[in-house]
Amino acid sequence: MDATLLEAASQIENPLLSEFKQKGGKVIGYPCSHVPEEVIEAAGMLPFRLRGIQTRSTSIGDTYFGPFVCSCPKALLQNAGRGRFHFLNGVIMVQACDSMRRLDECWRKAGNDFPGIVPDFFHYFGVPHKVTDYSIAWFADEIRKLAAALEKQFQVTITNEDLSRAIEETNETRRLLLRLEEIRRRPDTPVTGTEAMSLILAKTALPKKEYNKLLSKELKKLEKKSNPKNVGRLRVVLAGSVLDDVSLISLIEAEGALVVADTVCFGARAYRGEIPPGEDPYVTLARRYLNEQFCPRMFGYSKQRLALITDRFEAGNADGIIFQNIRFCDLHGSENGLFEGRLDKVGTPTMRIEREYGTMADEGRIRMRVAAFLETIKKRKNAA
Amino acid sequence: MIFAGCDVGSLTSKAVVLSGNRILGSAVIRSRTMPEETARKVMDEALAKAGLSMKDVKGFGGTGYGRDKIGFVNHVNSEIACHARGARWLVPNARTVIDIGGQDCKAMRLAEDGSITKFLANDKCAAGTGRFLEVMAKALGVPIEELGKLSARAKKPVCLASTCTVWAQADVVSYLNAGETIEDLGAGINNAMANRVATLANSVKPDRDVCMTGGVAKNQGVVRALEKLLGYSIVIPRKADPQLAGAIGAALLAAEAV
Amino acid sequence: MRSELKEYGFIWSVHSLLSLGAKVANGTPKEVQKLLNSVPHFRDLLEAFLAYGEPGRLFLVGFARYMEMILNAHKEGKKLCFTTFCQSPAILHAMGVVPVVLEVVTVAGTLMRGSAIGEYMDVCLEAGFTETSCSSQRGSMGAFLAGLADKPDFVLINTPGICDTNANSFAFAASYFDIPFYQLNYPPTLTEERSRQYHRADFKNLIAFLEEQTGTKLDLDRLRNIMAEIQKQDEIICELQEMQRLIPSPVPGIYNLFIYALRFTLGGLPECTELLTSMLAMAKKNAAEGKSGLSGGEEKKRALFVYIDHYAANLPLFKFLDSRGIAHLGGILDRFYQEAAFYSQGQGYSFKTATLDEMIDSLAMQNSRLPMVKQIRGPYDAPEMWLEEVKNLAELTQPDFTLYSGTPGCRNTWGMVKLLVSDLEKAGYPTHVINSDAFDDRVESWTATAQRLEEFLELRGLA
Amino acid sequence: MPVAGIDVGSLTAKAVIVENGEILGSAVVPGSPRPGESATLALGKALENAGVKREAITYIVGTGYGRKQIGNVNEVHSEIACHARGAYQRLPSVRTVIDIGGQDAKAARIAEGGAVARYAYNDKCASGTGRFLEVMAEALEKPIETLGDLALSASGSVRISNQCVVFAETEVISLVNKGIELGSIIRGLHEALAGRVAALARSIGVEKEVCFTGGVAKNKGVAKALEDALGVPLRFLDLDPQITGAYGAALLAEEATMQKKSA
Ligand SMILES: Nc1ncnc2c1ncn2[C@@H]1O[C@H](COP(=O)(O)OP(=O)(O)O)[C@@H](O)[C@H]1O
Ligand SMILES: Nc1ncnc2c1ncn2[C@@H]1O[C@H](COP(=O)(O)OP(=O)(O)O)[C@@H](O)[C@H]1O
Ligand code: SF4
Ligand code: SF4
Ligand code: SF4
Repeated sequence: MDATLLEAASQIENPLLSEFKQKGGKVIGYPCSHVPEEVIEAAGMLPFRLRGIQTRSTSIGDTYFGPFVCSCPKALLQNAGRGRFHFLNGVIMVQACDSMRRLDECWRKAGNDFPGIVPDFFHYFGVPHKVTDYSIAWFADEIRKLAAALEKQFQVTITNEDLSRAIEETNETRRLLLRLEEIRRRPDTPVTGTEAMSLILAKTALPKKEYNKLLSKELKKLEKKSNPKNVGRLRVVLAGSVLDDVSLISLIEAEGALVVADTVCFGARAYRGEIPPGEDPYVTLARRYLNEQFCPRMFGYSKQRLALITDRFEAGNADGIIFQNIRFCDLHGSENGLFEGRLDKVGTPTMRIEREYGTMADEGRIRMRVAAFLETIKKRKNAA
Repeated sequence: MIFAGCDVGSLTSKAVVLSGNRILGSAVIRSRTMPEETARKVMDEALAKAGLSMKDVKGFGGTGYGRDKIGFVNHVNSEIACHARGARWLVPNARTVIDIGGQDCKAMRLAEDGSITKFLANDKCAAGTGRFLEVMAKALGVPIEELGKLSARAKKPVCLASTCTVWAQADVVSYLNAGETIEDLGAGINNAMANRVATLANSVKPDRDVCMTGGVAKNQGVVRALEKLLGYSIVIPRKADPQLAGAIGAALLAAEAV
Repeated sequence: MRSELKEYGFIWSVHSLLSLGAKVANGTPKEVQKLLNSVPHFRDLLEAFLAYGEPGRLFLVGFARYMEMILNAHKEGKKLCFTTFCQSPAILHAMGVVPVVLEVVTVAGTLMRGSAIGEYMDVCLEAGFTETSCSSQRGSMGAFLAGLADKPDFVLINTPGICDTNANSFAFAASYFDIPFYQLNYPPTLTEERSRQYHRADFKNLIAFLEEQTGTKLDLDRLRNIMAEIQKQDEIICELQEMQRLIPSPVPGIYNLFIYALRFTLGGLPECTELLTSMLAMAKKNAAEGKSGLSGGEEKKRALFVYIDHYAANLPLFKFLDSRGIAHLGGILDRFYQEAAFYSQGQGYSFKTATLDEMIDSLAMQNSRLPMVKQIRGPYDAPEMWLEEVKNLAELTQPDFTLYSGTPGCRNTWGMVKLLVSDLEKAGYPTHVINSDAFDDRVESWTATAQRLEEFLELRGLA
Repeated sequence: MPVAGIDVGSLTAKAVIVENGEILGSAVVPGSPRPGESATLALGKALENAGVKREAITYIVGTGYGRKQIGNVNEVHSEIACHARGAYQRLPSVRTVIDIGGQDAKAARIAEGGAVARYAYNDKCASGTGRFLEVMAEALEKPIETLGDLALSASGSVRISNQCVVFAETEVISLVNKGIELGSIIRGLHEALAGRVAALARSIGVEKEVCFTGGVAKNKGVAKALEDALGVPLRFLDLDPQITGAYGAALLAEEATMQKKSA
């Protein structure tokens, strides 16, 4: 697989990003799939999805966050505190879930103890929890405010043409990643879930143009290839809390299964829902970023989410679904529980694990559970 | 034909030597950091009890942490598979198995043929583990074997913080300081444990017979409290020490593989 | 869950205990003693309430009445609505819907049923709901999931509400029961015009939703009457809270629990007005005699709560403070931001009831200012949010120290409580974070909590 | 006239005999479910070690978890007050005291004059405590005393992700079984613990001088990791850090007798 993509997927910083910086480009960080990255693109800047990888502890995070809080935002703050986000020119804080939105305050306060970690541009971005005409109108307005703030801070102008161009570019990315999903669905798919996740992750740290180029090259290759060894291999779908590195997927695949699809943040959430051209780009953006109700922080849409998961399950003709949530993530945790119950009733094999955020967190325990689950579904498959 | 199984558990390691349906010898020792070494030690003990030596054994089954590191083992299976198999041997018509070990607590639902249809393990705070009981027993100054008996003698069990082992221990200390009796505290501890296990058990929608394996099955206090919470009786293996379930399963699977 | 528990209806049992308590309060001292002996667990609690004479009794009566409403709703052909405490019941009462305020019902359950509530919480876990979620919903929700109370007909909440976990548990209940779900939603700012429009539009939708669910049209006069009643109640509450500023404060600490419990359940109904009136009378009497609301009479210190102040699991905290001569000044959870309230600083609401639009506007304004809806929607240090509000309250009520008490389930407050504490310390208010769970005594035993509190008072020279 | 301080902790009981601020003798004994007994035991040993008779002791101050249970003490104070007092006596420039004991970790900021300004306990999770290392020492079959050096001499260190003591133990066991070098696992454990405690200390604001007390302060590995995590040098008292609390208690006892005299 392409080295640049792999590096972008596994490292916080990557050569293309550094190059972009050297050429005087500006990088804006954001923590949540509800942020319309197109706006940043349109401003000629690089949208960078904040990640908690490469942390060894959450000591800095724990200084400001209380206990009982998801370790994902803590890991993000850890990286910020350690200066690993030094290349950021700005950050957009999102009222995503409560753990994530408190990153705003905690990061700012950490700035007093760790000078220089708070970029000048530090923007709080609101996201409604429901989809109605007036919430879309409000959100469109919130996006306009974001654009205005960027224009003011960086002395740029964002025209509707810029936006439409950025939207088209991101749509292209979405189309490409959907092709990847198609490839993963093939019984003799040449690509493992681990590789696929890497390809998807790379998107969050690369300039779109380059990314689209590299990705379509990869896809052309993959579409020609096939891997008979994967025929008949157990196939699982991964759902639940945010996942920004491949370790969990590779653990599952090391136990013999193939992860053929997901609905996690960073994963499928990042490329669903192409944006149709037309009317006011702010409104179309608002509609897209509210309407993709993947995340349980959009309350009252669990039916849609379950439908999405089962759709992935069937389309990928998978044998089971693995639900995972980060400890203290009630949003995904309780919905996982709900769905597990529902799917049990219709006989879809599921498993639920709770984990700490982070690379290879708690390998032993999780491997034991995954192995047990795969054993049970293998028995079923053979019986059938 | 003679088969042996060993289960290198997180806390203890167990070995059994089986001839058909008879246990010739068995052993339970504390796990050491070197699984290979531990496995040998416990297996040698079991063989010694059976008056046999390695060469008399047709096949060795192994399971547990570091199972693939054990040289002499020639049939490796996952803990779940072994515990389920062992439980079925101990309690032939078991449909639900609750296994409480040192480091986790598992609940499994089995189909007629003994294959696992649903499996859950405790992911939350460590209150639902045997370790929890050990830490508490230590705080109370009673041997782990005695902890279970306390429940029977308790007058009014205390309600204990059931979320965290170590904080529950802090609570135990302050209760002791507040002059609560060892019995009432012991009962409180067993109940807290039972509460956690009950929710886990209920989440797999248990069918009869429900049987319990793992070391904690030897804790009467927990078992009784659990029965009260679940509202039906739990079968405790008589055929052999419930702590051996994993090892027995390993031996049987080895035998069946041949 | 123990099989005994499965045999009695949850609401039924709480209701019977409450009405028993109310009867006890009516009886002669001798009868009281006899009955008290027959209900041991309940004893301390009744004593705690009855220590406050008439208001205590009226509280039990009112609370029993509320449980009765839930108990009989379906018999009387009324709809049951799961809702949250940061949601004004006015509109529901106006539509003849009975609100099941999960948090308040949990409080009632914890008070009346003690450890049972913990087992209901475990039912949620079995249903797949995370046990790390806020216990204030899990307690009573578990009883409903277990089928120990009538199934609700629909769910109405408002996000951000107290926090995601709050909204999330209601969303879970709705999906679990497969019943309709409506959320009022709030943007992260309060007083911007576009926020006002949002509130308005959202509330209009809500009425349409309720009319659909109940199959009845909103009766304007009925709504008007209820709003008039609420106005009365608001005036009394303002006066009571104004009195908490007096040194010594003539308002007994437990009144905060009373206000909280009835404001969200019977707000707009006469029972609530009656109780508030008698509370006000009692407080005025104390004030006239220059007495504090403490049973010991003398006020040594004053404590302000920066979060939950109506703990139920650790009800002994009321006693703890009272016995040490520490006045309980309430906290942000019972501040409603009426225009007339001493802390409102122009952010308050007032009722206009001439036209429907005026009423909707007023209710939307009120709702968007309810505890935690107002101050937790945005960054804690943003204008009009948590920090500003607590500091403002502290300046006005002059506490010697402040206390955080919450539930581990509240990401929202645990996400920044450390920052808030530092700011309050800088502002000169010693602040203690209570680690226990206000609704689940299994998280930290009261003995442990009390030890930490004593230590705090000793070390910070507040003993 | 000699006075005594007794600190009945969660895992150990300590006693110190003091006269005019100087330590005449001290003792550390393992705790027992009956705090009263371990207190008496510790006191007896300390008296023996000081060569002082019980009758000679004019005043006793108790502290620690079991303080309420110690028989015939004249008054009790919280551990934090005692650790602060003890540290301040030996090191007047101290502004922050970090005490890691068996059951919990505490950080306290000290004002001019030795009064406690602010303090905090470890979060409601045991991973920041001495017990954490003890459990791990058991699992790894290494004496607790040796952990520190093993950590210091390790070539690398692995990340221990799970904060839960019991689950961290599982994690450690599976790491061992994966054949990871013991040293780097132990180093990882020390860093995990130090990380938690550093977070705790920072949350109340760390001011120099920073003094490290409590039994865990004997563990040089933790000290090193903590210094790295906090980025400030740690100061140690010229006495067994484990007895700091008892020592402070004794000093408070002496003050009390002074006041009695002057009154
Ligand atoms: N004789 C006994 N009586 C009561 N409980 C026991 C006894 N022996 C072991 N236990 C419990 O069993 C646990 C160990 O169970 P085990 O199944 O061996 O764990 P693992 O398989 O994970 O090593 C101990 O933590 C202890 O709580
Ligand atoms: N010689 C030693 N080397 C390293 N650590 C030690 C040593 N002695 C004690 N400890 C640590 O100190 C802890 C007990 O400290 P202590 O202050 O006595 O706790 P407490 O006051 O709560 O009883 C033990 O958990 C252990 O981790
Ligand atoms: S999980 Fe949801 S709220 Fe959290 S980052 Fe992803 S999309 Fe945003
Ligand atoms: S995992 Fe859950 S709690 Fe954590 S940031 Fe995402 S939504 Fe929030
Ligand atoms: S609270 Fe206790 S049991 Fe829970 S994770 Fe922390 S140490 Fe483990």
